[in-house]
Amino acid sequence: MSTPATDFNEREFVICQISRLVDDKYIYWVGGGGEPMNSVLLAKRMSAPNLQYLTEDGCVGPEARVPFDPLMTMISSPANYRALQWGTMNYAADLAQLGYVDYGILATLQVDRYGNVNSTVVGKYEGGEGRRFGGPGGADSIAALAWRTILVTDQQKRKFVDRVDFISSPGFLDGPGARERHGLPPGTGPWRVYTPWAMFGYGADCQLMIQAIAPFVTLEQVLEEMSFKPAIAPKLEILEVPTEEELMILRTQIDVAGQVTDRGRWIEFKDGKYSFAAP
Amino acid sequence: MSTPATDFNEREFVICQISRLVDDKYIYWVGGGGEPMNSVLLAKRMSAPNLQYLTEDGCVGPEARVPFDPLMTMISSPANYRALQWGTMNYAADLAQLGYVDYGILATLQVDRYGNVNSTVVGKYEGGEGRRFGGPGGADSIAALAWRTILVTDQQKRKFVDRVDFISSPGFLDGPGARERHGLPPGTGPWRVYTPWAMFGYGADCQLMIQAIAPFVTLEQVLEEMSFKPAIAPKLEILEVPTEEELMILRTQIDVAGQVTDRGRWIEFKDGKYSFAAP
Amino acid sequence: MRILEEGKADYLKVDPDGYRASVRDNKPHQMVSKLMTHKEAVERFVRDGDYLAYDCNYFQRGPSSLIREIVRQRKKNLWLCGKFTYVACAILVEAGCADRIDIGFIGFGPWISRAVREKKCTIYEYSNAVITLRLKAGAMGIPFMPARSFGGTDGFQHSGCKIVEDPFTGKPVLLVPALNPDVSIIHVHQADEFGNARVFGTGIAHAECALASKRVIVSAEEIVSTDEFRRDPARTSIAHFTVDAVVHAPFGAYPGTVQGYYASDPMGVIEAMGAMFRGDFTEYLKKHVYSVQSHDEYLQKVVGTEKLAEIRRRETIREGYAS
Amino acid sequence: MRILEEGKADYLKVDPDGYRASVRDNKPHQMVSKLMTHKEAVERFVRDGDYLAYDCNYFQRGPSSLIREIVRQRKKNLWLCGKFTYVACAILVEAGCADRIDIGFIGFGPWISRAVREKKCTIYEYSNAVITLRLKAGAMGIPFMPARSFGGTDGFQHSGCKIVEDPFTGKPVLLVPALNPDVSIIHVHQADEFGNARVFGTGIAHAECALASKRVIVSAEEIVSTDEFRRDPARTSIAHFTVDAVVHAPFGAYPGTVQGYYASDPMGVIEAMGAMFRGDFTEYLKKHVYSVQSHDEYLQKVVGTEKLAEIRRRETIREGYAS
Repeated sequence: MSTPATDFNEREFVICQISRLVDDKYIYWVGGGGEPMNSVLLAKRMSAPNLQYLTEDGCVGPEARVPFDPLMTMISSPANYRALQWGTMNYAADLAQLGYVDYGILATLQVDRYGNVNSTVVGKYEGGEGRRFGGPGGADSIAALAWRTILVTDQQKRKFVDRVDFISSPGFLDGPGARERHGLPPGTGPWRVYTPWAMFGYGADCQLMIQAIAPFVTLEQVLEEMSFKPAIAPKLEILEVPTEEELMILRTQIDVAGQVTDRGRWIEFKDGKYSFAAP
Repeated sequence: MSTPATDFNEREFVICQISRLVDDKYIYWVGGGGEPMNSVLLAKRMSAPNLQYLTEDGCVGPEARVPFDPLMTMISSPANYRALQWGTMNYAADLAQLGYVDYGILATLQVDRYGNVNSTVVGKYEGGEGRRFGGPGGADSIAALAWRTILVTDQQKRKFVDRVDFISSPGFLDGPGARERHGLPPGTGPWRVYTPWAMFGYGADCQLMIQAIAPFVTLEQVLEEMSFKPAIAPKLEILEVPTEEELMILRTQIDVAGQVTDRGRWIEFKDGKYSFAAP
Repeated sequence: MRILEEGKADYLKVDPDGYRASVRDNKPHQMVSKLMTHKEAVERFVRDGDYLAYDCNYFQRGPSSLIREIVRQRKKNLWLCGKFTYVACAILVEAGCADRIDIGFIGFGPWISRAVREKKCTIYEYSNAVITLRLKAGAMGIPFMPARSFGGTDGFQHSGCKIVEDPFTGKPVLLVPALNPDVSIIHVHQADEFGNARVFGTGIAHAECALASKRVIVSAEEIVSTDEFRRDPARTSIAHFTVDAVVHAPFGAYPGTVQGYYASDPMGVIEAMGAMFRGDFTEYLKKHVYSVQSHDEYLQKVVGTEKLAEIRRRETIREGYAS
Repeated sequence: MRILEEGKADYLKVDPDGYRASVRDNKPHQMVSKLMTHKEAVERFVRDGDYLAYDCNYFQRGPSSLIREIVRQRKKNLWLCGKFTYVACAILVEAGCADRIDIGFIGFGPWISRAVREKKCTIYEYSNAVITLRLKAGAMGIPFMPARSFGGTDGFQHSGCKIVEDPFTGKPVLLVPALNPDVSIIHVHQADEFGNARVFGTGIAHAECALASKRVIVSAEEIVSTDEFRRDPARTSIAHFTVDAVVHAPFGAYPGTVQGYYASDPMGVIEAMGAMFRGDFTEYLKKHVYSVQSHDEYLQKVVGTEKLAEIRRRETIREGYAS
C-alpha cells in the first residue's frame, strides 16, 4: 500500500506533504478547510490516530466525520464530532497564546520573503483601489502564536512576492527581532511554506529558503514562479510523491466530493519520471 | 400572620430589616452566609419568589434548599439548587463589573464614617501586631462594583470607628470623588449600614447618617456604641419589628439550627414597649 | 507605561462606565417574558446607526432569520462586527443596511469592494480572535485587554489597537479596545421566555456578545421552560438579564446548520455564496427576504417543508447536543 | 499611559514568555496516561519553594486529600494562593509547609498571626476575585488584566497591582499582575487517565488554575473513559494537555462536600475549624495525616466506611451533577 502513486494532482501532492509532518506528539491549530484541514484528516487516518488539533471555534481533538458539507469545517456536528472538548474562539486563542499550539497550519493568498502573509488586499490598500480579500480571519492568531507555522500557497509569481502588499498575518515582518518588538511572543514564527511544487524553510536571516522541490518540476520552474529570488539550500531535496494508500484515503474518505483536490494540474509517472499530464 | 412579633433577638431583627429591602426587580450579590444570606432566603419566601441573587461561586438565581450544613453556603448542592446558571468566581465578578449587580449585601467586622470596611486587621498592620482577620474575600468586589452596598455589622463601639485600621473593601474612602480617582466605577458605593439597633444612610458628604433606630433602643444608646458621632437625619424613623410570619419562616425553614440567629440579645414586648429581655 | 504604537483607525468608543449605566438603566434585571416576533424584536431593538454584532454566521448556527428581518426592515447605517463571516456582511451592505465593518474575516466580493472605493463603506481591520477578544473585554466591563497577537501587521495600523510598554515586564504588549456593541443578535438551540439560553457545541462568542451588548436579541430553535434550565444550570450559556428579546425561530439558521438539529442546505449555501462572489444579491434578497413577510412564511413558501425535513434528516449526529 | 499608583509588595514574577516556554517544553502535549498515586503525584510535581494554588477549599470540593499528602511529605517554603479558604492555609502553614500567602480570604487564626509577627510567614493582600482574575490573566497568557475593583483599598498598597491611566478613556484603571503558579491541585468529579476532567456545578477557578499553572495535579472522584468525554465534549472543564498527574481520589474532598456526590461531614468540618481557631493543628495532623500512609488507608482507618456511606446518603440532590 505504500507504493508511490503514478497519478495524482498538485493539491493531492501538497496535502500529502503536510500530512506527513503531522504527529500525535504535538498540538495543531488548523486554519479553516482546504489543504490544512485535509492534511490533518489524512494524517489521523495514516499515522497519527490520536492526533490533536484545534479549530478556531475552540474545538479540541475531534474525530471528525468526513466528508463535510461545503464550508462546514467548523461549528458543525461532523467537524466537531467526538471532540475532547468544545469551547469557543477565545478559548482557541487563549490556548495558542499560552503556547499550547506547537504547529499552526494555514493556507494563504500571498506570502513574501519574510513569510508575511497577505489575505487582505492585492494592490493598494488606501482608497480601496486594490483587489480586496476577506481579511486574516484566524490566520493572524495562528501566525502570531503557534510555535511553528506551516503555510500552504500556490506556486505562482503573484503569490510569492518580495514584500506583500499588506501584512495580514505576521511572518518575520522585516527580519530578526521584529516580531518581539511588536509584542509577539519570542520563539514563534514561520517554519515551512509548502506549494505544490516546493518546500521552503527559513534561514537565520528569517528569509525564505528553498529546501526541496517536487520531482515533476525543476528548480528553474519554481524560481520562475516567484517574484523574488530566494536562498537555496546547499543540498536541495526531492519531495516524495503521494503513496497509493494516501491517495485512496484522501479520495474515498476525506475529499470525496473533490472540493479541495479537484483543482490543480495532474501529474503522471511516464517514461520513468514524474511530469505534468497533458490537460 | 403579619402581626408584629413580641419575642425575637437582635440577629432576627436585623435579618428581617434587610429582607424587606429585597425585591424581585433587582439582582443581588450576597456575601457568604450569615445575615446577608439569611435575609435573601427569607425575602424569597416572603415577598420576592423570583428573587435573583448571585454568590461568589458564580451561582445565579438558585432556589436554595435550606437549611445548609455548617459553612456550606456556596459550592454545595443545597446552596446551588435549581439555579438559573452555574458559573465560577470570575463570572460573578464580571457580572458585577458590568453593572448587573444592583445591590450587594455583606456582613463586616468594622466600618468607618465613610463606609470603608475592615476585615483584615484590628490594630497595626505593619509587623503583624494587630489582631488579624481573614481578608476581604468577596466583599471587596461587592463593595467596589455593586451599585448600592448594604452592610451589616454589630452596634459596638469597636466596630463603628472614625477611620478603619485597614480598608479591606472600599466605602467612600475619604470622601466625594475618591472612589473614581482610584479607578472604581462611578455611581457606586455604600448605601445602607444595618445593625441590630439602627439603620444608617449617607449624606452628600459621603458620611454615615443615622436614619432610623430600633424601637428597643434610644438614640443615645446607639451613639454610645459608636466611636464617632455621625450625622442624624432630620426625621429619625423607628424600624419596624419582625412579624410573626417572618420569624416562623426564619426559624422553621431557614436558620433551623440557629447557626446565624442564636447569637445576640433577646427583645420582648412588655408593658406596651419593646425592650431587652433579662438574660 | 509608555504607548509605543497606535493604530490610526476609528473604533467604537470605549466607555465601560457608560456601558455600566446602560446595564443598570436598560437591561431587564427582573425576570419578565420577552417572547416576541422577529418583526417586533428588530423594530424595537435594532436601530439605524447601531453597532451590530451577530454571533457565528449565516451558514453556521447564525441568526440568519434575524439578518433577513433586518434587511426586510431596511435598517440603515449599521456598523458591523465582521468576524468569521462568509456572506452576512455582504448581504447587509448590499441591502443598504450597513456602511462600516470591523473585519476579522468576511466574504468581501465585488460589491463591498466597490462600496469601499466609492467611500460608501468604511473598513476597519482586525482578526477574528482580536475581535472576539474585544468582545471579551466588553463582556468583562473593562476598557481593554492585552493580547500577544496582531502586533506588527498592517491591520494594526488600521485598527483601534495600541502597543504599550507592559508595566510588569517592560516588554511591548498589544492592547485591544473593549467592544460593547449597541445590539447583538444570537441564534441558540434553546431559550426560555425570559432569555435564559443554551448553545450546544462549539461557537464563536455567544456568551461574550450577550454580556457585552447594550441590547440583545436571541433567536431560538426551541422555547423550553425555565424549569428545564434549573434542572441543569451548567448548560446555561446566556443568562436572562442580558437579553432583551426572545424570538422563536425554528430553522432560524437556514441555509446554515444548527449542530445536532439540522444540517446546512448546500444548495442554499452555494446560492448565497454565488451572490456574494458576483456582488449581486438583488435576486437573492427578492426571493429570500422581500417575497415574504415573516420567517414562518419564508419556511413555508420559499424553503418548503420537504427541504426542512431533509436537512433535519441529514443531521444524524446528536451526541452532545441535548441536555 | 502613566502609572498613577503602585502596590509595594512582592508578587510572583510576571513572565508570560517564560510560561509559554514552560508549556512548550514541559506540558504533556501528547495523550499519555498520567494515573498515579497521591504519593507519586506530590513527590513528582510539588517542589519545595513552589507557588501552590489549590482550587476551592478544604471543605468545598477542594483537593483535601492532596493537601494532606503535601503535609505528609513535609514540603517546605510553599507560597500559597489563599483565596476562598477556611483552613487550607492554616494547615499548610502550621505543618511547616508554607511561608508566604497571597490572601483573598483565609481562616487566619492565632498560629498564622504569630508566624507573621515572628516573620516566619509573609502575607500579601488581594481579594478573592482579584486573585482569580490574576489566574485568569495567567490562563490567557497575558501579563496583566484590567479590573474595576481593589483600587483605593489598603490591600492595594500591599499587593502587586498598579493603577494606570487608561490609554483609551484617560481614566484611572487598576491592573492586576498575571499569576502563573508553579503547581495547582484541583479536585474534580471525573477525569480520564490522560487528565481530561469534568467539574459539575459551580466553582472558583478550576479551569483557570489548570491553564495558568506550570504543573497541575488533578484528583478525581471517578476515573472514566475518554469515550465518555468524547460523548459530551461541552462538559470537559479541563483539557488533558494542561494536566501532569491524575490521582484517583474517591472522597478526596473529605471532610468537605463534592456536589452531587457526597455531603460534607459537619463534625469533620468543625474539628478542622476548631483547630484553626485554636491555632493548634497538632492533634488534627496526627490523626488525619501522620497516622496513615495513604488516602485509602485514611478513608478506611480514620474516616470509616460508615461515615462515608452516611455522607453519600445525605447528598440527596443529584440534578445537574452527572453528564
